Amino acid sequence: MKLFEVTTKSISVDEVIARLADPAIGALTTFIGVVRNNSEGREVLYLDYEAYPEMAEEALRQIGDEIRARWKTIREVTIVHRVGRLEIGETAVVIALSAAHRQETFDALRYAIDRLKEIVPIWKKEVWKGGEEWKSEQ
Amino acid sequence: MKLFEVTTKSISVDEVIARLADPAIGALTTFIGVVRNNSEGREVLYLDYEAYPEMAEEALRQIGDEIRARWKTIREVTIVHRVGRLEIGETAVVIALSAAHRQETFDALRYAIDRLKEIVPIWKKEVWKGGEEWKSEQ
Amino acid sequence: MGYGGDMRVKIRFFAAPREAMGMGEIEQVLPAGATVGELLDALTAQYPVLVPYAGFIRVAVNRVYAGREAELHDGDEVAWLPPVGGG
Amino acid sequence: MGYGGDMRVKIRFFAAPREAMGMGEIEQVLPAGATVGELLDALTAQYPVLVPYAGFIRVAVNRVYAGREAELHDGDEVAWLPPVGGG
Repeated sequence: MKLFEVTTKSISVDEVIARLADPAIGALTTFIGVVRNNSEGREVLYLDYEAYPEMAEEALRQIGDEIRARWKTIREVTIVHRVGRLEIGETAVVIALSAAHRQETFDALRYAIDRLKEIVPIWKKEVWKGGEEWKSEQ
Repeated sequence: MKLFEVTTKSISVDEVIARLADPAIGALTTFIGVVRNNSEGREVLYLDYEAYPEMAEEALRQIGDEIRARWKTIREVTIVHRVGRLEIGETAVVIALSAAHRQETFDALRYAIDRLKEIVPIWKKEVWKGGEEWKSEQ
Repeated sequence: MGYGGDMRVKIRFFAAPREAMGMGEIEQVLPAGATVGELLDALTAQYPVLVPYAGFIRVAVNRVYAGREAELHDGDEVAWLPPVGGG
Repeated sequence: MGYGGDMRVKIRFFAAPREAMGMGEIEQVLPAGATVGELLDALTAQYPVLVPYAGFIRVAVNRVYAGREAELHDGDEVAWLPPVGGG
């Protein structure tokens, strides 16, 4: 069971958080990125995600390492990112963090998704009627 | 489908976030409270949650209203809290927030669980070998 | 409706005070116009097991948090709420 | 292993530059000791379709981000990475 995974299959949040099962945890936070029907005023038809999968999984693991180095109360991190064609409403990414107590899980969660958008070699193409574009927050 | 619910049934995160399904959202954050096997150095056997259910659901809805008044980008809030006897590792509460963009969802998520622990009439009894205690963060 | 100038309220108990009381709900007859504070004083006088909890509770009247000065009305549901512990 | 003092590296393309190239992977022969920067210059000279992307990319060598000055070795996998957009 991988904690850091790039997959072409649909993602279940319940399945992802089950990867962190641990009788000593009391709090989990998750970020779930889903496909939105609009972007900069355009009606999005679907998204196409592409990864450099071997490096992407290593970069996801690096984010987990960074988080656990910075926030000592974070017990475990798992990140699953889907690639391929995703329809409106489908889940593109699930990040989950576990801890005994909740206090640091919120900042760590925000860090995880911000960092994912900085360093993980995954790309997103928005496709709308009559056009398409590769998008980045960078 | 209730957005603010006290239930005796086990909670699925996938089912809860499905309550927020909306083609205009791009980000969901969730807080998941689970039953931990220890508390203040004692080995916990199980927890017993009790609610004033009618008031608790109204208080959960109030938290949702407070969040949407304070963070205008939060589109919807759902909170499902389980009551009754819960075993180690089981989910006691799921809070989920949706938004078009992620920026404000982290602070709002932290607020939701902090506020739940302040105002929602739900009580938790820890049961360990040879004793038990009603617990509060207040 | 009250009778003879009195009114009847329902009081609900939860968690430790519920266990101490051995029941989750009682009815209490009070003089018309009585306040939450007067009800609490009557309850602790009548049920000494409640005394250890009385300093830490909040009260809700008809599911809304209320202060000691709030006036009660016939048929109100009053909840005796120890410190909450959800999540 | 290189031959005649040359070395062979694999270059992988993704997203827009992959589409512009019409392929996700090429091999390139370079003089032994060539750097990432020299590879990039050779690629943009050889494939003008890459020029519009060259100012915005990062490069990974064997799956680790690397600078223009990094020295390449025979058999390295070099990735031409446009701005990422996961999440």
